[in-house]
Order: sequence, then structure tokens, then C-alpha cells
Amino acid sequence: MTVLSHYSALALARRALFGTSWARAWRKPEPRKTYDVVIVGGGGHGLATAYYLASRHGISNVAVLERGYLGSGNVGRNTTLVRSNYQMPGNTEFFEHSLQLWEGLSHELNFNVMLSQRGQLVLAHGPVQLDVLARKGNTMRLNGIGCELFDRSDVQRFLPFLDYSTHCRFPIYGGLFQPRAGTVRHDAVAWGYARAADRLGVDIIENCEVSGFLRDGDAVSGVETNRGRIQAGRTLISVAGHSSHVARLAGLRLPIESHLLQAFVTEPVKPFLDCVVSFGAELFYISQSDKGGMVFGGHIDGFNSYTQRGQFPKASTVAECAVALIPGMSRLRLLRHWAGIQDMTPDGSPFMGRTPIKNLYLNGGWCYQGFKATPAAGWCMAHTLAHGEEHPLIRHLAIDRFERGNGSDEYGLGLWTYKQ
Amino acid sequence: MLRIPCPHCGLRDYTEFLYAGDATKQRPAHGSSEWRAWYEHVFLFDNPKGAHLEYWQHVQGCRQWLVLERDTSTNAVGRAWLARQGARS
Amino acid sequence: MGESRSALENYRTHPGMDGADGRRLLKIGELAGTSLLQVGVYTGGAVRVAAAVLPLLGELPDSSVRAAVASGRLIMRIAADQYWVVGGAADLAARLREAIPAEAGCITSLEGARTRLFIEGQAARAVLNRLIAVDLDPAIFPVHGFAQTGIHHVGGLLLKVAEDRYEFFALRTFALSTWEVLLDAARPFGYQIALPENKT
Amino acid sequence: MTLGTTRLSIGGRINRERALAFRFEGRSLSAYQGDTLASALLANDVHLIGRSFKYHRPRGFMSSGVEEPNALLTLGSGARRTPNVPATTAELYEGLICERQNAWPSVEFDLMSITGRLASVFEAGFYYKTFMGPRRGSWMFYERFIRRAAGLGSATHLADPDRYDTRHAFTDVLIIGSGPAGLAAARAAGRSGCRVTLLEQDFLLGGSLLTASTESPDEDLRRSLEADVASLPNVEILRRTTAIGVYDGLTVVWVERRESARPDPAKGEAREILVTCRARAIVHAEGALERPLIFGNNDLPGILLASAVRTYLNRYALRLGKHILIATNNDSAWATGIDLAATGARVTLADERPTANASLLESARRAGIEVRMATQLGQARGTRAVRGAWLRTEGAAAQWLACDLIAMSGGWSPTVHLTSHTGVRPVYDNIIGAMVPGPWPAGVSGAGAVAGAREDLLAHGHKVGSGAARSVGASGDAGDPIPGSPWTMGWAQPVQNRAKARSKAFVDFQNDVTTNDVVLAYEEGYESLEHLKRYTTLGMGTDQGKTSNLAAAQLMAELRGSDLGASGATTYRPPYTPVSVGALAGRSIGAHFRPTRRTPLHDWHVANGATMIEAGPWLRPWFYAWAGGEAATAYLAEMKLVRGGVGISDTSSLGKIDVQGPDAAEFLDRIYVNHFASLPVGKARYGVMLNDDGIVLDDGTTSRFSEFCYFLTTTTAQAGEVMSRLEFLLQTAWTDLRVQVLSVTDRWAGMSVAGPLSRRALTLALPGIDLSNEALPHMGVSEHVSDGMPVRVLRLSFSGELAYEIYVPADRGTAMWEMILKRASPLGIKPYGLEALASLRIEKGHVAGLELDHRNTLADLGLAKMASQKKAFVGRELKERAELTAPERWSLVGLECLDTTARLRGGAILFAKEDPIRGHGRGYITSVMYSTVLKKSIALALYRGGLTHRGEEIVCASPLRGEQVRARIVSPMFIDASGERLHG
Ligand SMILES: Cc1cc2nc3c(=O)[nH]c(=O)nc-3n(C[C@H](O)[C@H](O)[C@H](O)COP(=O)(O)OP(=O)(O)OC[C@H]3O[C@@H](n4cnc5c(N)ncnc54)[C@H](O)[C@@H]3O)c2cc1C
Ligand SMILES: NC(=O)c1ccc[n+]([C@@H]2O[C@H](COP(=O)([O-])OP(=O)(O)OC[C@H]3O[C@@H](n4cnc5c(N)ncnc54)[C@H](O)[C@@H]3O)[C@@H](O)[C@H]2O)c1
Ligand SMILES: Cc1cc2nc3c(=O)[nH]c(=O)nc-3n(C[C@H](O)[C@H](O)[C@H](O)COP(=O)(O)O)c2cc1C
Ligand SMILES: [Zn+2]
Repeated sequence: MTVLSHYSALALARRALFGTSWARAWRKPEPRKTYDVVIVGGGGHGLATAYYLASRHGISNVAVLERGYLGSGNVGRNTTLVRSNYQMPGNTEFFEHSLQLWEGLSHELNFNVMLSQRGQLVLAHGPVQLDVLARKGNTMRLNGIGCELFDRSDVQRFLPFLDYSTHCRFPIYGGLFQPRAGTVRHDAVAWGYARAADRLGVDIIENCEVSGFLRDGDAVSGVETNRGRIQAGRTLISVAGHSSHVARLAGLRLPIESHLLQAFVTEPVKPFLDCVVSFGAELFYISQSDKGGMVFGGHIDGFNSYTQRGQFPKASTVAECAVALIPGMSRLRLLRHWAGIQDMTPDGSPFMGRTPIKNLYLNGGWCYQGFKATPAAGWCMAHTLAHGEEHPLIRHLAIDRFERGNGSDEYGLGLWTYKQ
Repeated sequence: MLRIPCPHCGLRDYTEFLYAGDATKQRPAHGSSEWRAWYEHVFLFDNPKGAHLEYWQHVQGCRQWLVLERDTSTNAVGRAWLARQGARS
Repeated sequence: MGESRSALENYRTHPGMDGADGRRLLKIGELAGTSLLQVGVYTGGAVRVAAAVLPLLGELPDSSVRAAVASGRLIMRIAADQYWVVGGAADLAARLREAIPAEAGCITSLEGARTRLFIEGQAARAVLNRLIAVDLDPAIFPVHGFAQTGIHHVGGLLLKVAEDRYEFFALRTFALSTWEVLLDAARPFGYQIALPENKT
Repeated sequence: MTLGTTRLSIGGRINRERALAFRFEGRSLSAYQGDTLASALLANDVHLIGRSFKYHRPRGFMSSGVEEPNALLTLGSGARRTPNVPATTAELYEGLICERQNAWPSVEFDLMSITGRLASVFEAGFYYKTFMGPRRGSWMFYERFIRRAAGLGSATHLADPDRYDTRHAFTDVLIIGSGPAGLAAARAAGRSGCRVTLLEQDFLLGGSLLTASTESPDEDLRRSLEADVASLPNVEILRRTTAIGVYDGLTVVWVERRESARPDPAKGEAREILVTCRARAIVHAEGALERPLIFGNNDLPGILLASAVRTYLNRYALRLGKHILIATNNDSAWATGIDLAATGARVTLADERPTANASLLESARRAGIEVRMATQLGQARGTRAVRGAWLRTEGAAAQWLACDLIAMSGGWSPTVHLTSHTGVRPVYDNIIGAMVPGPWPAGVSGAGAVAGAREDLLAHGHKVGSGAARSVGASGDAGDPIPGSPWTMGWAQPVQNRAKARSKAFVDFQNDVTTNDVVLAYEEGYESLEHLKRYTTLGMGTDQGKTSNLAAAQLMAELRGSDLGASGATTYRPPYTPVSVGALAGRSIGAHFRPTRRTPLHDWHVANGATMIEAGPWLRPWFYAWAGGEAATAYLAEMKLVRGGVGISDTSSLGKIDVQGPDAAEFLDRIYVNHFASLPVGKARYGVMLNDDGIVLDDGTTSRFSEFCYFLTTTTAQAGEVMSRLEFLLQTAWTDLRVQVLSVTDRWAGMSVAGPLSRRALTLALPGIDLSNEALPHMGVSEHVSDGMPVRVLRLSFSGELAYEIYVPADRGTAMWEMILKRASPLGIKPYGLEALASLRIEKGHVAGLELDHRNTLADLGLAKMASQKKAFVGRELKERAELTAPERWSLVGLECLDTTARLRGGAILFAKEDPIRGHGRGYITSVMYSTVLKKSIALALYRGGLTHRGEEIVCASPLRGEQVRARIVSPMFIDASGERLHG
């Protein structure tokens, strides 16, 4: 019996009529002894890297090693916000490149990742904050990225159910709106990249934990795993919250601490919030999923931990923000909250590129922003792995930037934002 | 809820405290011009999965800086002592 | 001239507020005009400071959760090297300053820097536990027990002065905010606002 | 056959004396106190309660508790509209309003049920495979329709009129659940003499004991247990209270619901109270949840869990059918049959097992039940209600059985949700055929069904309760367990393979996941349970899969040919049942969202025409009514006053720190980049501190009032961070320094008196104080007692004018402020606000606010010369990193607008004249103002290469406003570069 492997409405109809089976989304191969490239970490970034290596650089003798199930890390637990409203040189270009890749991704992968460009509105609660947003908006416009500066009345017309009352603690002054920002169905990103990479010959190996690195002189020549040794020409660490842990297996210390970030979802209700809103008084952002749940998040819990579960007080903090912003939220009910292990860096920006160890590459330190970066991170890391030299879009994210004094502090929060 | 045994005030919610990272890192002596040591002190972290000694300040309480033993893989909390007694005690 | 004003001056004049069934289970108010001194001890100065203040304050307490009470004064050890002296003669600050060797310790007046609130009544503990994460069970938090802790996101000091009567030392600039949440928490129990009580 | 419910005239735990009226979709109905909304609706013959999420299939009640997947209603109306409330958990109260949801145009006739007919297209995950064309953005088109179908009930857009509260609790032994095990545990722990708290989500105590008839011995047991526990003063019993989460540190969060008591928000009464409890020991006694059986059309109205049917009968006196089929794979459902038969119903019992124990068979026979062993329910039939079922007995042909009610039991699953919250994974117990809690962490134990206990539950509860009490040091005598308990769990064997049913057999009822979907997920490779969940949405509904998770796991294990022990369970996360966002927020909403910090002069400002503005936690006067009606113009008048006469402003929000001690000078020398040891008594100095990484952390002035006593000020924004930093250094690194730091921000009210007439003004106001240049030169400071209050006078200027900062104790602030205004009124003194304050400093080129944004070096801010070459200071080494000393960094410049009619704009991007206007430019504008002195718009900006470009003409682009304005780079010190005004 034939199986359907290309996705389309027609294929769905064929299956409905004839009961044809779908092909497996990705194989479950046994690891081979050696690969050109081994990617540690089956999150969005690792999978995207594998896909672009195979599709753009012709390197398909690649393995992605994932210690749990595919997408068990932050790609499967984030608040799904994608946007390109960045102002620091380097960041603007990188995240805009990423957004453009998102815009073609469902087609590219033949997998609907449900990019919903419903826009993001970042609020300002004072004139100075509005100036900060103006700088960002002007930079975006000057880089060809559309956005609008809203004043209070614009915001009120746009989102009439926010708190405009006189007893509101932090009144809304205005905001910056990026219409092309939005959300993506997070799990689909992992599955879509995995399926597409698999089709091109990439081995995706789940339940395979890297526990050490093989050395050949001063170079890394592969990895030690619970499923045996695997040789590799080049090895990429792309393990998000576990970056320090895995890098230390190779003898590297990084400017990264692992912190918990929680996310929250309410029971599904009929759609009423048609864009992503970010509060300006405190770190808090909210959107409504296609299923109807209000998805929101805030600040990290505030101490390093690998437990992948949050502390309760953050649930109160974000609920306070939710009600402060949208008073009607009070009567909705929280359905679930969970946490991810987030790789925090001193300046809030990631590290991408070569490491001091030969043939070992790093992509980590994504803090709050790695999901939106997924396609561009994969794109640029694939280039970097293929050429042995950093893609121009990530030169400002080099691992040694703090030695050179070249931090990339997008939000001006200063050293180690958790200390605020 | 992490509960931190402040040696001064007793067992309290972690929300009364401010976390400030690894306490085992040796701050170079004041005036040291060992550039590398400063760089490593400020920027490089072991960030271990497991036993950790870390700084917390009881900001809403006695304002003392503490060193706390905690396991980052379970969040299990051990002893705490005043930071002025040194990172190991 | 130079009249002292409370942070709550224009806010505690509300008439007593009734609770659910006209109950007024609580009395809430402010103790104005408290003198408050902080004694700081420098590294290595503990013995000398203790000796210097002995004639004026008696022995400094060891406990950091229980206040020492003597001759109308409260002394609280608020940190390893810091004490609060609440109340006492008007010239206490000057006399302490004179007594404490400058190399060993220092005195700072915090008069006016804290707003001293009180809440009294059977429901006081219940109201406080709506705001404060400290176990107020009498077996654990006895009379003259104190705790520095957070109330509505801000630090302050809670002192138990009698069964069913507590005081809270709020930062002056947050005092009105603290006052408002305290009344808010007390509402379902019913309270009445006491006229300002003067206490030194 | 239609469903026919009979409310029996006797029995049950309802109060027939007290009828309650409620409204259901506009209809007035009535039921009794003691009813839930579910039993009330059933008593009124409402069976069709909703439509399923995806296929819009008609659904009735499945359960009588929190596991309910179907019967979700919208309660309340207007601002109190609350969607998705399970009718089975809502306690009925007088005046309750409710309606069904998620159907169009109505639940009775739902057009959306078309999706059910197209079900083979709308299989799990179909949307990943389509809606991608024809163009790239096409999903945005389809999404509108998908979204319309999403959601269950609809939310209100209005602010919630109800109140919520939070509370902190402490206890020794916390017991969750008041079933026989929980009650026995509470009785034992309570008798042992420690503080005990018992939580029960229901409004009655007893748990599964409530399923038994009020005439049975179980009721006597329940009453005596309850009475025992209630008689212990050290035991707190909380009903209507759900433990929603267990967190680290033996913390349990629960929510107390008071809605049924109609709390009055006007009296401050809360609808719900959220409690964070720190326990010393936790006893789980949440019991077990019954699982449905999986068979074709198992979602028809009239098919309920067997325990629910029994609960409706014995607790609510509702017999839900007359011709009843009991379908089970375990003992527990037999009791349902026996109790029903006693009411005269015709009961057929189909048990999958080949045999049952003799005493069960005997009691069934005596009750007149027709028992069919080795019989499976193959498929149910009916349209809007069950009509009958096909039964398959081993070795016989399928047989049709007409019935109007099916009571099913697929076995029991211990309620392992809460026990899993702290990361303890449940493990599979193949003897009881279910997941049981993983190893108990220290301080945690489990009693009764939740622990998978097979022994007598009362004895078990007793043992666990007294053990928990002992573990916290209680030494009282727990006494003996209540003897002769009839209660042991009727655990069941795992269900058989039911994959590939012909008609839909539901695994997850709320999210419409069928056995076919599970098979599909398996075939496509989504075979890990976590993938299955995410691909099919199984277990992701409002019920969080309470009735579906285990069955799905069993199915998947069968498909994979693996055992359940290996595949485990998906992760249970809080909350156990959904909790209002309002309860989580408590009182921290509206004006109390965050505390408000007010200066000692706050009331004066408000009473005297100030418009206040938020500055972090502070409220500060922005501008005053005397100067105009809005900030944009008022600040000009206020500035003019300061430049030409004298004004007064409130500076109390600055961070203020007393630094004292023999080593204070050394300490200041270390934290500031510039010298402080050399500062003489009676003088102040401007200082800048760096973070360890060499980036500017903060600036401010420090005054020396005596040999060992300094007064340090910080910016308003950084006060807290600087204070913590100083304490950190003293307590961790420099413990040998004899220094005390103390925040005195709240101790002093600060006010700045500024302008050419300021000295005259203060001479009038403070006649006893010598303010002459000799006595108090620029940067001089002095302490006085004036008008009976301590006064600190600092001759400092932020505005660039002759100016003084006056500090008096906070409680005297208003007195001093009023005195200055009064005594200096002949000079025309008036207050000025934050906007003018911030603008005056721009004119003078002082950095603040957006210039100090944690990205800049000393050199960037034109302060490089301040750094001492002779001494060490925090940040000295790392500030020398290559990129931080590069010549082309963005650094501080002044800008003058060249176009007199135009304005410079904050956030404008700067370009050299010859640059194309795109990209990131060469810098940006940080702060702007209109200079009344220069009669033009001016700004501070950061510009690549900084003042090396002085005099150049540049372009300031604000594409957001469609503006490009020309400006010239000038010194940031726009006025009085030589400082004459200061020294005057
Ligand atoms: C709650 C939350 C909300 C967020 N919200 C957003 C948002 O709205 N927008 C946004 O842009 N970003 C957001 N982020 C950040 C974003 O999710 C991450 O930065 C991003 O997903 C990280 O890249 P990744 O997908 O490759 O990581 P992951 O998905 O975490 O992938 C890393 C993988 O490595 C595996 N791994 C670890 N150690 C080993 C080992 N030794 N061997 C083999 N495999 C290993 C892990 O199991 C994991 O699957 C959020 C993060 C969290 C936690
Ligand atoms: N019909 C039967 O034969 C049958 C069926 C099932 C169980 N049982 C019997 O029930 C007994 C089980 O007793 P048990 O005491 O272990 O459990 P139980 O089910 O009797 O009691 C558990 C209680 O915990 C409460 N609860 C659960 N989660 C909660 C939460 N998060 N917050 C607050 N309350 C919560 C429930 O409302 C319930 O009242 C066994 O003896 C068993 O034989 C009998
Ligand atoms: C954007 C988003 C929406 C979610 N919506 C739901 C939901 O509607 N129901 C649900 O049960 N879980 C939802 N989850 C949470 C997942 O169930 C799960 O908690 C999360 O992926 C983390 O995995 P874990 O809890 O297994 O560790 C959502 C997660 C994300 C990232
Ligand atoms: Zn403390």
C-alpha cells in the first residue's frame, strides 16, 4: 500500500476516501558510527541547523542527538512570540532575517507551522518609555521593517479592553506596533524541521544523551552518548538551558547561567485578543492561542536551576500583570503552568559560532528570545558549520565578545539582568 | 517555594531575597590588575547541575548577604550562613 | 514651626469602617512621634560598642527575632551588626553618640524614616497573614517577637507587642501604600481607625 | 428511549426543606440546597449539556466531580460571566445563572456538528498538513475560521466586580482530601497533638464515602470520623478548598471558594482566597479517579461513570435511568448496580472478567441483577441519548441490549497529579493496573487510594497520619484506628486492546481524541506519550486528561508492544483544577498592582496643582498648574522661573545612603572612579561608579559631614541596586573595612532651591544660616538646626544655576517646604516639576535617564577624565577592554536644531549629512527639550565619534513621524560652560 508523504488538502482527502496511511514524520534510526556533523540537542535550533545543512549546503550526513523526546526542551515550552523589533546593530538584521524565514517556512517544510502574523504591541507607560520605543521604531523603519507608534487613543481604539481607568497604577501612554510580528505553533516547528531534515537524510536520534566528548589532540572528534560513541567531523552544541553543562563536558566555561522561565495558559475561550501585547510596566506578554487559551509569561524565577519547574510566586506576579493590563482576565482560569530552563547571559544576547576548541561549535545563551530566532539561528549555524567560519549575521554574537568588551545589550538592563 | 534559612531571621520565602550567583568564585583582590582574573570572575560561571553555593541577600529582611547551599537539579536547600564568614563554612 | 507630619496625616482621618455585619473586630492606627535610632557596629567593634552602650541601654540582645524590652525602650538586633533602639529619652541619641567610640560604631537617627502602624484585635493575626509570610502562631511568634519581612512587595518590620496587638514599621515613603493594603485586608473583618496615638 | 431522571422522595444528602431557584438559559428552575449544578440540572431533566470541542457531538454528564470533561457551562452574566465551569463542581446557590456554550446556533441544534460528519478529514493534526496555500501568508486567511471555532465559552471584557484575596498559612501536617483515608489521617495526626490542616475541595467531607447510601453503615462511619476530627481544636478543616499545586519546600497552594455564600465585594469579601501554605509534612489523600471504558460512541449522553451514577443516586437522590447497563472491568461498579436495583430499576451488569468473587455474585443475584461475565460493551447506540448497546460475550454472538443509562467503570487511577508537581514521576503498578506516586520525598506521604493502597483504608490513613505527626515531633497518642472498615479499593486490571473501533470511541472526551487518533499518531511516529499529547491535544483540555491519560498510555503501549512502565506518564503540572487568574492576583490589582512610593511632600504637591507622574515606584510632580495645563508647555514656564528667578523642586526620591566609619573614605575611594579620600569635611563631590564590567552604574554626589560620616546620593532609578551592591562588597569582599552603610532615603526630605535668586530666597527662609560664598562656596555643605529641626544644606546644582539642596527629616519636609515658599514669596518663588528638572539639566549637559542606560562607558558620557589614574576602583580593569576604548564609540554630544520651526525628537536616529538615510545611523537622540535661553530645540545624543564631530551638520531621522530634521553637533553644555552661574 502506498503511503502519503507529501502534505496537502488533496492528500487529506485521499486519505479520508481511501484510508491511505501517512508516512512516519521522521524515521527512528540507530546511530551510525560516524557523521560529518553531529548536532547535540533536538530543539528548534539543532533541527533547523540540520535542515539547512542538508538543504542549503548539501551536507546530509548529519545526526541530531536528543536526550529526551524531540522538542522536549524550550522549543516545546515557550510562549511562541516571533518578532523583529530590535534596535542594536546586528540584532535588527538577524531577527528580521529570521522573520523572513518564518514567513516562508510552512511552504519550505511542507508542514504548516501556523505562523500567525497578528502583530505585537509593546506598551509604554510614560513619555520616556515612549522615546525608547521611538528609537526602536525609527531603527526598524530605517531597516525596512514596518511599525507604527501608537499614542494612548490609538491603543484604546485598537485594544478597548485594556485598563484605561483612573485608578490604573501604570497608565498607558502609547506603544509600538509591529504588524508582521506574531506567533507560531511551537511544536510544529520541531516536527516540521525534523520531518524535512529526515527526508534529506539527516538522522534524528531521540533518547540519546551526550555525556562526553571524544578528543583528537586539541580538537573534538565526536561525542560519547548513552547509545555509544559517535564520531563527527564537526560538533555543534545546541542545547539551550543545558549549554553550560554540556560545554563543561568539553572543558569550556561559559558566561551562562541556567534559569527557570515559566509560561502560563488559561482555559480556552472564544478569541478576543487578536495580537500579542507586551506590558511596559513589568516584563509580561500575552497572546491567545488558536485553541483559545490565553498564553502568557513574565520574568525568570530569579535563581539558577535545572529543575524545569517553576516557583509559585511567579504565577501570582504574572496574574497581577494580566489583570492590571486586561481587567477581564480576572475571571478566566489558569489551566496550567510550566517552566523551561533558560540559558541566561550577561547581556541578554546569545553566543553563536566557533569555540576555542577546534571543531566544536556553540549556539546557546538565547535567554528570552531563542524561539523567534530559530530559523535564522539554524540558517547561520549551518553556514558556520559548513564553512568553518561565522555567517556575517552572527559576527556580533561571538563567544569571546566579553573579552573584547563588545556586549550586545539590547534592552539596556546591564550586567546579569536577574540581579535587577 | 524555595525556603531559605536566613541565619539571622529564620526560614523565609525566597521572594524576600535577591539572588546573586555563584559564591565560590574568588573575587580578585581590590586593586588587582590581573585582567584575566577579573574577566573570569565577572563573566564565567560553572553553573553546575547539582551542588551549588550561592549568594543571596535578605533584601526585605535583615539585608544580610548569605551563602546558601542548594542543589540546582532538585532545588533542595541545605545550610545558609552569613557571607562575611566566607564562601565555605 | 518645623511641625512634624505623618505620611498618613490626610488619610487616617476616615471614620471607622464597618465590617461585614457592622462588626469592628479591629483597631488600626498609627503611633506618631516615635524616636528610632540605629546603632551600627564596625568590624571588630562589637565588644567596645557593647561596653559603651551598657550604661545607657543595658545589654544588647543576642536574639535577632526577639526584642529586648526595658524601661519603655525596645532594642532589636536587626542585623549581625545593627540594632534598633525604639523609644527613650530625647537626648538618648546625643548620649549614645558621645558614648560610642568613633572607631567602633555609629548612631543614625531614623526618626521620621519609618511609619509605625499598629493593628489590634482578635483578627489581627488573620489580617496580617493575608499580607505577611511569617508564622504568627503564638507558640512560634511570642509577644516581643519581631520579624523583618515583606508586606505587599516592600520590606518592613513586624513587632508583636501583646497578644492580639502588632506593630509594623513601614518605610515612610511606602507608608500610605502599606496603610491602604492593610485596611484593604482588614475590611472583611471590620475595623475602626484609632485616633493618632503619641508614643515616645 | 429518552433519558428519564427520577428525584427520589427520600434519601440523599440534599436539604428538601430548602429549595433554591436558579436560571438556566433564561429558564427558571429549582433544586435543593446540597445540589451541585449538575445534579440540579439532571433533576430538571437537562441531559444534553454541551457540544464537544471539535466534532460538536452532543454530550451529557460523564461524572459527578472535577474530572468532568463535558459538562462545562458559563456561569454568571455581564462582568461576572465565567466560562467553562464544570457543572459537577459548582455548588448550587440561590440565583445562580448559567448557560451552555460552544454551539451555534444552539446546543440542541448545532450547525457546527458538520465537522463530525467530516471527521475523517478533521483527524488529529490535520491542520499541520494543509492550509498552506496558495500563497505564503495563506494561513492568515484560514486561521480566521479556525479561530472562530476555537475556544469553549466566551470571556467577559469587563473588569471583575468581585474581590479576591491571598493568605499565608503555616501548619505541621497538611492533609489533602477528606475521604476515609484523609479523615483517618487527620484524626490520628490531630490526636498526636500537632497543628493539622485538612483540605477538601467538596462542600461535604467524606470523599468516596459520600457515594454510599445515607442508610448504609458507611454513613455512620463518615459521621463518626467527621465528628472525631471536628472535635480536635488543633485540626483546621477547610471545605470548598482545592489544593491546586505542590511546590518546593513543602509548600502547598490552595484556593478557598466562597462564591456559594454570595460574598459582597463592597464589604471587602472575597470570592476566592488563594492560600500559600508552608507545611512541615504533607499527607496526600486525594483518592482515585474512575476511568471510562473505551467503546464505540462511548460519549453519548446517558453514559456515565459508575461511581457518578451511584453518587447521583445516593448523594443527590437522583436515579438517572430505568433500564440500566453496568459495564465494568472491576468490582467497584457492582455496588452501583446493587444500589440501583434496590430502587426498582432493571439492571444488567456486564463484566469483562471471566469470573467474580462469590459474595459479589451472590449479592447481585439477591438484588435481582442480571450478570453477564466475560462480556464486553462493544458499541453504544443512540443519537442524542443512549438507546442501547451491543454486548459481546466471549464465544457468543453480539447481543443488543436496550437501555437508557450506561454506568461504566474502566478501573481506578490514583490521583497522582499533586504528588507529581514537584517532579516525582508516577510509576506504573501492574498489580493495580494504574500509575501510583513515585518515591515519596522527605516530608511527604500518601494515604489511601492515592497511594495505591490495597489494605484497609482507614488503617492505612491512621498509620500514615500518625507517622506524619511523629515526623514533625508530635508525641501525643494517636489512639487506635477505627475498626472494621468495609473500605478497600476495587482495583482493576488494565483494559484490553480496543484500537481501531469502527464508530468513534473516545479516549479524551473534551478534546475529541478517539482511539483512531491515537493509532494515527502512532503510525506517523508521534509515539512518545508527550508527542501523542501534543499531536492530538489529548489531555490538554480543562480537565487535563483526568479520565483519559492512562487509557491513552495503555493504548499506545499496546501499539508499541511495550509495557506501560517504560512509557511512563506525561508531566502533571499545576493547577490541579483551573484557578481564577483573579485569585492568583489577589489584591495586587488596580491601584494596588504595585506599591506606590510617595515623597514626604506628596500631599502638598497634589493639593497645590501638581500633575503627578510615575517614576518607577515613585509618584513625582511632573509639572504644576501655575505653569500651564500640560507638560509640553508648563515646563517652559517653570524653567524660565529657575533661569531668571528662583524655583523649588522636590528631590526626595534620590537614593540617600549614610556611609560611616573609620574606613569610609577608603570605601568611597574604591567604589567611585574618582578620588574621595581627599574630600574635606564640609564639601561635596560628584562621583561616578562603575559596575564590575566597567560600564557606568550610577552617579551622584557624596558629601562629607564629619571625619567618618558621608552622605551619598544615587539616582532615583538605581537607588536599590546601588545599596545592595555596596552591602555586597562590604559583606563579601571587603569585610575588613570598618564601614556601615544605611539607606536614609526615607529619613530625609530633599528639595532643591535653584535660580539666581536662590541664595536670597534661602536667606529669607533660613535666617540663621550663613549662605555667603565664603561660608558655603559651590560644593560646600553644612549642617544646622533651624526652626527646631536638623537641616542639611548642600550647595549643589543640577540645573546649572546657583542652587541649594536642603534636607530635613522626612516628617518635617512639608513644614520646611512651606516655610521656604512663604518666606521667599516676595521673590516670586514657585515649585517646578520633573519635566523642568530634567530639561534644566539637559541644557547644562548633565547626563541622566536615557544616557545612563547600562551600555555606556565613562568616555561615552564625556566623563573619562574623572577616572583616577592613581588608585584602584571597581570596574577599572574591565573598562579597558578593547571595544570599550575604541575611538568610534557612540558618545555624548549636544545637538541644536537648525530649523527653528522644527523640533528634535527623542529616539530620532542620527546620520551624517552625506549618509544615505537607512540602517542604524551614527547614533540617536536620548533627551530633548526646547531651550528658552537659546530659543531652539536642543538635545543630548550619543553619536559615533562624539565631539570630534563638533560643528558638523547632521540629519535626525524620525521615520515614525515622517520627519527629517537638521541639527548641529555642539557641546552638550549648552549654557554657562564656564560655570559662572554656579559660583555667583
Ligand atoms: C517559558 C518560555 C517562554 C519563552 N518564550 C519565548 C518567546 O515568546 N519567543 C522567543 O523567541 N523565545 C522564547 N523563549 C526562548 C526559546 O524557547 C528558546 O530560546 C529556544 O527554544 C532555544 O532553542 P532550542 O529550541 O534549540 O532549545 P531546546 O528546545 O531547549 O533544545 C535543546 C535540546 O537539547 C537537548 N539536550 C540537552 N542536553 C543534551 C545532551 N546532553 N544530549 C542530547 N541532547 C541534549 C534538550 O533535551 C533539548 O531538547 C521562551 C523560553 C521559555 C522557557
Ligand atoms: N464504589 C466503590 O467501591 C469505590 C470506588 C472508588 C473508591 N472507593 C473507596 O474509596 C476509598 C478511597 O478513599 P480515599 O480516602 O483514598 O479517597 P477518596 O476518593 O474517598 O477521597 C479523596 C478526597 O480528596 C478530595 N480531593 C482530591 N483532590 C483534592 C485536592 N486537590 N484538593 C482538595 N481535595 C481533594 C476529593 O474531593 C475526595 O473527597 C477506598 O476505600 C475505596 O475502596 C470505593
Ligand atoms: C503555546 C503553548 C500553549 C499551550 N496550551 C496548552 C493547553 O491548551 N493545554 C494544556 O494542557 N497545555 C498547554 N500547553 C502546555 C503543555 O501542556 C506543556 O505543559 C508544555 O509544553 C511543557 O511541557 P511539560 O509540562 O510536559 O514539561 C501549552 C504550551 C505552550 C507552549
Ligand atoms: Zn534575614
